[in-house]
Amino acid sequence: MAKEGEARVMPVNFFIHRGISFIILLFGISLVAFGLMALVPGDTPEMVLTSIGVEAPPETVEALRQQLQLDDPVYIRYGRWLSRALHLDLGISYRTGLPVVEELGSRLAATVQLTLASLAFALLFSVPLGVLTALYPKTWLDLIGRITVLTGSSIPNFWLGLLLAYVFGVRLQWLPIAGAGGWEGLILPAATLGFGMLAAYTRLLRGSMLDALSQGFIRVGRAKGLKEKWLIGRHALRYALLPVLTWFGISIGQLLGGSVVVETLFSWPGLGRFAVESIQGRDYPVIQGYVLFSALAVVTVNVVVDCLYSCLDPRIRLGGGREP
Amino acid sequence: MKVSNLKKYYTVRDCFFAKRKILTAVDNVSLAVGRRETLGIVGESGCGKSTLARCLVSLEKTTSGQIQFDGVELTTAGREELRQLRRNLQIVFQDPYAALNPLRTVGESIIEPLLNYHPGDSRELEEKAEQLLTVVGLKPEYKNRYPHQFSGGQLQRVNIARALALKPALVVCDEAVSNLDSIVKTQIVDLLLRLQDEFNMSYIFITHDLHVVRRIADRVAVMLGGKIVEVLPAGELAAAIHPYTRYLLSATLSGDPCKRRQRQKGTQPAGPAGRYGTAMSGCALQHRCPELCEQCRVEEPLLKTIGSIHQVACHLNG
Amino acid sequence: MALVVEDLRTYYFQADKVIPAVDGVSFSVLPEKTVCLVGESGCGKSAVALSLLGLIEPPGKIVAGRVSLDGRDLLAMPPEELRLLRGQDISIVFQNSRYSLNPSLTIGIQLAETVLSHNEVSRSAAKEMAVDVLRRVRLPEPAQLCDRYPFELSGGMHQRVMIAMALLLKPRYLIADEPTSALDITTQTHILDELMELKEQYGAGMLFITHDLAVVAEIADEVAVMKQGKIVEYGSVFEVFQNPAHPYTRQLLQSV
Amino acid sequence: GCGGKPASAPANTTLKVGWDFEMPIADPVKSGYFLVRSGIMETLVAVDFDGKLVPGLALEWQAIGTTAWKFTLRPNVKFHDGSLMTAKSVKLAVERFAETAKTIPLDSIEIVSDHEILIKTRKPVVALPAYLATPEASIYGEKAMVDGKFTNLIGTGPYKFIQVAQDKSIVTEGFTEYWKGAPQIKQVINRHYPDAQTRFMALQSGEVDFIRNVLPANAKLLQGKAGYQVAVSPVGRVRVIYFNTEQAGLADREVRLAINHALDREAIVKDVLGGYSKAAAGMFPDNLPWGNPAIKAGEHSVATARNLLDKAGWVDNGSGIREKQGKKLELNLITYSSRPELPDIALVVQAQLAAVGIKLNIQVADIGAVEKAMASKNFDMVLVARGLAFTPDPSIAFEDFRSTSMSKYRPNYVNKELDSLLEGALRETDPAKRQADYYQAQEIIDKEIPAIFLNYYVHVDAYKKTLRNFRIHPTEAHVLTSDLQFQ
Amino acid sequence: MKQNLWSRYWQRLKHDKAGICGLMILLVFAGMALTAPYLSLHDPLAVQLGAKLQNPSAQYPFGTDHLGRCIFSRVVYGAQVSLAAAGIVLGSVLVISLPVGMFSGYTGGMADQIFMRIVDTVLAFPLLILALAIAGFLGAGLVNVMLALAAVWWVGYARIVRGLTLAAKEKDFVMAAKAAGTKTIPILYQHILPHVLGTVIVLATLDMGKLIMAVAGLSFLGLGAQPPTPEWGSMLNDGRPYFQAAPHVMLFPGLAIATVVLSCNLFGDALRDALNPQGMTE
Ligand SMILES: Nc1ncnc2c1ncn2[C@@H]1O[C@H](COP(=O)(O)OP(=O)(O)OP(=O)(O)O)[C@@H](O)[C@H]1O
Ligand SMILES: Nc1ncnc2c1ncn2[C@@H]1O[C@H](COP(=O)(O)OP(=O)(O)OP(=O)(O)O)[C@@H](O)[C@H]1O
Ligand SMILES: [Mg+2]
Ligand SMILES: [Mg+2]
Repeated sequence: MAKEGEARVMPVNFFIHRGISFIILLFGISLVAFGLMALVPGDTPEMVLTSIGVEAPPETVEALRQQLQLDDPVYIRYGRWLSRALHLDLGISYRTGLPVVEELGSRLAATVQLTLASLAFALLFSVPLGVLTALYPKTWLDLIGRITVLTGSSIPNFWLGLLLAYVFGVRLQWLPIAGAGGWEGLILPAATLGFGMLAAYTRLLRGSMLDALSQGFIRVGRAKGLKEKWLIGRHALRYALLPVLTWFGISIGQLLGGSVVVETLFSWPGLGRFAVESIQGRDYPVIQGYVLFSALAVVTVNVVVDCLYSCLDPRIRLGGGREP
Repeated sequence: MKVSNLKKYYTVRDCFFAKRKILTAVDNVSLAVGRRETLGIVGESGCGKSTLARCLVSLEKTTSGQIQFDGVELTTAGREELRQLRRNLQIVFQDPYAALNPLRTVGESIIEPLLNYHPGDSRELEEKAEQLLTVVGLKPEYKNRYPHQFSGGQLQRVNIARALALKPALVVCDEAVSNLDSIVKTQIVDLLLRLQDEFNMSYIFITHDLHVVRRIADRVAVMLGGKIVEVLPAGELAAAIHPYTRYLLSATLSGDPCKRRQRQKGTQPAGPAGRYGTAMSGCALQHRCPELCEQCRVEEPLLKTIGSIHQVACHLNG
Repeated sequence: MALVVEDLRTYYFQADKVIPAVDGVSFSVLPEKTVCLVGESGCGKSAVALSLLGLIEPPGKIVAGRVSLDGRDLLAMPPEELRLLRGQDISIVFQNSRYSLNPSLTIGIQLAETVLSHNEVSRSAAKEMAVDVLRRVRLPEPAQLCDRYPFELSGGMHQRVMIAMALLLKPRYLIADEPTSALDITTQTHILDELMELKEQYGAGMLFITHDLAVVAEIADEVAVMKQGKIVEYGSVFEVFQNPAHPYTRQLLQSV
Repeated sequence: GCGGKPASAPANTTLKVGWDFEMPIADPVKSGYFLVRSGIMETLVAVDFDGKLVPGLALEWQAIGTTAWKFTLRPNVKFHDGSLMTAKSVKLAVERFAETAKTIPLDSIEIVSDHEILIKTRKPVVALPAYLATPEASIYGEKAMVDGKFTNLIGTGPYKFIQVAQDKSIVTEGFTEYWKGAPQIKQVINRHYPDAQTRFMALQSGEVDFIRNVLPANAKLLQGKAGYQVAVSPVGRVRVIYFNTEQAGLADREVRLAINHALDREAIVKDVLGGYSKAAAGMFPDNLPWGNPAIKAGEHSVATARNLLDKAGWVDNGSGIREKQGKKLELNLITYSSRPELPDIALVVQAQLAAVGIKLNIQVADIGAVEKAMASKNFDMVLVARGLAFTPDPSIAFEDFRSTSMSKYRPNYVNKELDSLLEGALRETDPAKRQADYYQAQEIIDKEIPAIFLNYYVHVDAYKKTLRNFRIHPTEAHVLTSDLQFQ
Repeated sequence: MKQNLWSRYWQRLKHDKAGICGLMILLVFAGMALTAPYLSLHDPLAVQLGAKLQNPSAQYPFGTDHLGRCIFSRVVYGAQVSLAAAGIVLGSVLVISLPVGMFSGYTGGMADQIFMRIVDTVLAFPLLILALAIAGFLGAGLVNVMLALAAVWWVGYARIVRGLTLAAKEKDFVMAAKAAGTKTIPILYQHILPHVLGTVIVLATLDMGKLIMAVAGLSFLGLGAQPPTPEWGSMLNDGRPYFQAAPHVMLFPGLAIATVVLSCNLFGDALRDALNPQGMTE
């Protein structure tokens, strides 16, 4: 039998490894976040002045230029910006004059709420639908299930939102249109956003469930007399969740940004809408802050996803044994 | 092929936060296979045979040691160099199902090695695939089927067909015939022997079946706990001296319903097999060796040559 | 009281043709008896095993026949009843053991869930049973093994895990499809002993599919020889080994 | 029913407003426009419905020499925190305004008495009272500033800021000690609906009582519907096409004139803007007191346009597009999409110009790109909607046509005569003379056509019929006035 | 074996009714795009203020929009722009991400690490903002928008592909292929790709609609197709003011998008099933 001893060739610790790449990642993000603004057209000082409704004489523009220290070399500005950012100082919004961190912070909760609610909505329907359509492929149930889900997410977001608002807000008057206040206000925006994700999750799940169900261990599970629910939930679904999880990690950024339309439509006081307004108003500190903010969120979520992933797939955690 | 001091470690973890442990799957194995020779490898289940096999064909990175094939060092060979070597170095995997791409027909799988080295007319290749299938006792029209449509033994033969397609100089067969009925098994063994004669092929033949080993192998290496504990000519198996080999030989079933073994009720048969956890010094067999001595507990026995080819690692019988 | 198979026919429906994998097979497994199914590779042995538990998947289909366990028709049973029966009353060891374990769950979980889905026992009790049964199939350090994942095991270890899983609930009938093909002879004899004990102590009946005639000689009470989906010879082990009637059987016996 | 509604005020005196633009609640030097619109803050100088300057928080003002103005403050004006408006607080606010806006070269502000301040400038500023009428110059209490930072919203307006609710709606209350008298409305909930459709639906569903900026198509839906009132209010904004008069074809006045004749202003008003607009005759709409009444709208005549183009040497050789010396009369028009009607107007303009043989390519960008194109003089035509009356003084609007001004919307047009006229007007203190100068400038612009004024902006708002006294100032500054009430 | 791997997929695909339905619809739209000049009833760009917002009629099967343009003709012409734009972007995304992701995942090592960090960085940014910045940098225009979208979009795919590759390369049959002397590229192409493709196809067909909308979104910000180009997303956007007053203005371009997305998805599902021989041999 194999012999075993204490670790002699200890690989670099998992966490140190993660930490280092995390820092590199953050550095990259900050670079891009800063550099991004150089690509956007429009002259900053003028934009600032315009946005506050002032016709700018040249001296004023120049003064502001100096005030913003825009004449320094790029790397100095970057360094200054970075060191401030590290102290959680992302500057002052050109438009509102309030600290960017404060502005973003006050909208974060709303966005998180909406994102989670829509995710919950999507999962609530997509998990059972994905599983069911995979369990009975090529049947009417499958076809109808798929088409229903697909129709929902084939309809462009803003059209669907308007339709829902019209039907449930104006005609039936069941739900408020402005997605604000209590939980009722969350339903329409979350449903609109969730519908968009529904198809993606359902179909991914259907695909990977089909794959999972063709695995040998499913047959073994049946032979062992496992309860069908347990077999589907614990074995097949768990196996099938991997691609869905990857997709979630990847789309979380899109999710945060993709809520812009819905936030605008339902007058939801979230980050995405604020960001787009800031882009239109050339509110650079806010845009940079937002970019940094959402990048952080995405990275964090992805770390969590990675951890979940390694729970679902032991080979990744244990590093497998094989090399190409 | 010459292998010296080959080692392969795996790191394992009991739970997510536990420290990693090192598991030695192959430990300090040295062996050599000459042209037109067959080396049989037998040994306990889980002793590292498959790992050794994978290392031998360089599909797994070795932890240390050298493998020389045709004068080339495999462990340091470049990608393309290795690929060229593989023309003469094939393997039959232990698990026939997993080794076949479920999305491709077996025909495609079989001609894959041919395609890699002798790309040619598709018609020709197809014929070749049919021919190979026939050789291993399958119907040629099976070439259009997918792996999941085959039985275990059929798949095993597909794997053999694939490995033989190139007529390589050395084939590593990891329990290549274990799922076959005795008639087919005999046929396949005959086939292998015939090919050996014809093309001067060599085999490393991993199996549990001592009958097969006797028939096909020139020499037999016995593995235990990642190490080779005895090497001897296949014909002289009966003259084995390592306690484990002797034990293996004695455990052979009679094959006659009238001469059934008397089951020793209640007795714990030959102790727990090896250890999997704590480090161990001394002989791998120490917990179940009937002739244990003090030295066996503390010192690891080394492989000693006692006959012209006979080698053994045992303190008592060396 | 027996596992009775009558005129079982299982066909695989291909786009262009039908493959009669099992074509009219009848036999019965009595408690405390071992029936060995031998035959050429690809003759339909595994298909018989799968059919017995109603585990044939499309495009395969049981087109005719009856499988009854103690008088109850297995093929016409309501799903929940069948489920309870599987694993508890009748269990199976599959041929492709490596392919049969869920790669993302530990061995321990996959054993324990079998217990938990049939009996109202605590998790720890189930775990204990798992450790115990792993020890019985001679797997080293069973407690640690419970926390390992399938990809960390060797082929033979896989097979033993699968046997352990089948033995876990002390089934009354066991179907074993080449359960010892990847095991060295010492381990094999041990496993066979273990199976015999199940038979003697709990009166279990067994359908044992193998290529190894030595094993057949060792454990079988009855032997069925299959060829191309049909049973060509069926009788007590002594009869078959001493006076093989069918030419194929003779050929088989000679080839050893 | 929506959340965020504090339970206190009875429903019939709570006004819920659906706003179209963002509602920044911050320093008035930045977000003054909303603070004034929502009735939280006021300025020293106010504007009446005819666009004339009238007393606001200041009772009267008077120029002292060329570089000083004396303002007499309204007595007994209370801030929302209960304190009285003092010369000191006014000084503070005006100083900060001058510092950020930089339109007033402020020298110093002297507190003459409790009710009088003297604003001294380094250069003559003729339009100083008008500047002080811009919302950014709102007056706030001393306690608004903490540590040199604007922190508390303490205004004098009819509605007192209470809080920003969870959902970012802004809650205000009627200010009982308002100097004009306590407003009837007890509570106002200001909510921002960026999307015009949902804003409209919010009105339909009863979620709000009053929405701003209704789309023409939707306004039509409301007309004749019981319970709703559509308010159509002309404001000081004009949709205008600026020419780059240095661009090949457009350098020729005849071509510009031809374009002017080719355009059917009425059709645009009727079909694109649903009638909610007025075809322009010159730069200023009627509701501002600065327009030259002699200027008439350009006449729509395809024949005249064709003639003019023929005369200018641009002829159609059968391709449908006029040519001159092998060069096609192909022009680019840049506009932006944040005012959704502009691209549509551009398309109609395109069609109308095609009828006279001019090919127009349209580029829809955002306002930043438009400004960039104008700054780099890299454009043929731009279509924008220009606000004329944020500062209720004509001088601002004319900056576009003064070649040395810093306006971002200069059509690249240089006319020495016009320049000296406008520069003179900037220093002219006599109102009558000033008006004459500006009338003359308008005539020059009308003749030279560096820009085509298409139509005037009309604000369309809608509210529940029960709401009374709703009226919008042409400056768009005042929306929630103190006399609003429910029936 | 007579036919190669891919043509066998087609054999299987043929039997999937829903999928074939989807494919047919896609082909119909493609045909529509190609024959637009013959199909359309009116000039799709002709502004006719006198005939604005008309309900569907014999003359205008889909009615007219707010500028009196024939919606039917615009939808027909729009197929050219929208399908081509989304299709090309998607195609280039796949062409870039499949090789890169597979290679990175398969070979591992330093290159993989660097690649992953780049991907993570890009993924961390809101898509819209990146696309805006890139499009802003390159200038307005449909081609630039497509470039920008492709530049941003491929990253997510590459990462998914890499993940799937990691899983696939652990399988024994990949080892077997290597043992058979198959070179890296054919291993990727013949063994890894079919395993990766299933999931990727599901995603790609889903993204078709998203891309149409993204092009529209950027057009709305003035960076994409310029008016009066009949592009479905922009048409839908243009119809928003008439959501209540003249719902048909939004309905038809909306339906066009929905139909294309739907049939893409059905076709994608069928493709996925065709790639997986198990359980599908009836
Ligand atoms: N899914 C399937 N589709 C088509 N044919 C199949 C399928 N599964 C099995 N077969 C065919 O059915 C026959 C019987 O297969 P089975 O697995 O029962 O053989 P077996 O007797 O167990 O062989 P072995 O000893 O090699 O395992 C074989 O010829 C096989 O090719
Ligand atoms: N990827 C891996 N990670 C960790 N441990 C492994 C891995 N692969 C194999 N092992 C361990 O290495 C040892 C040797 O395994 P190997 O597969 O070589 O055995 P074997 O001799 O082929 O046995 P069998 O005859 O049962 O197939 C076993 O203890 C096994 O658990
Ligand atoms: Mg092995
Ligand atoms: Mg079988």
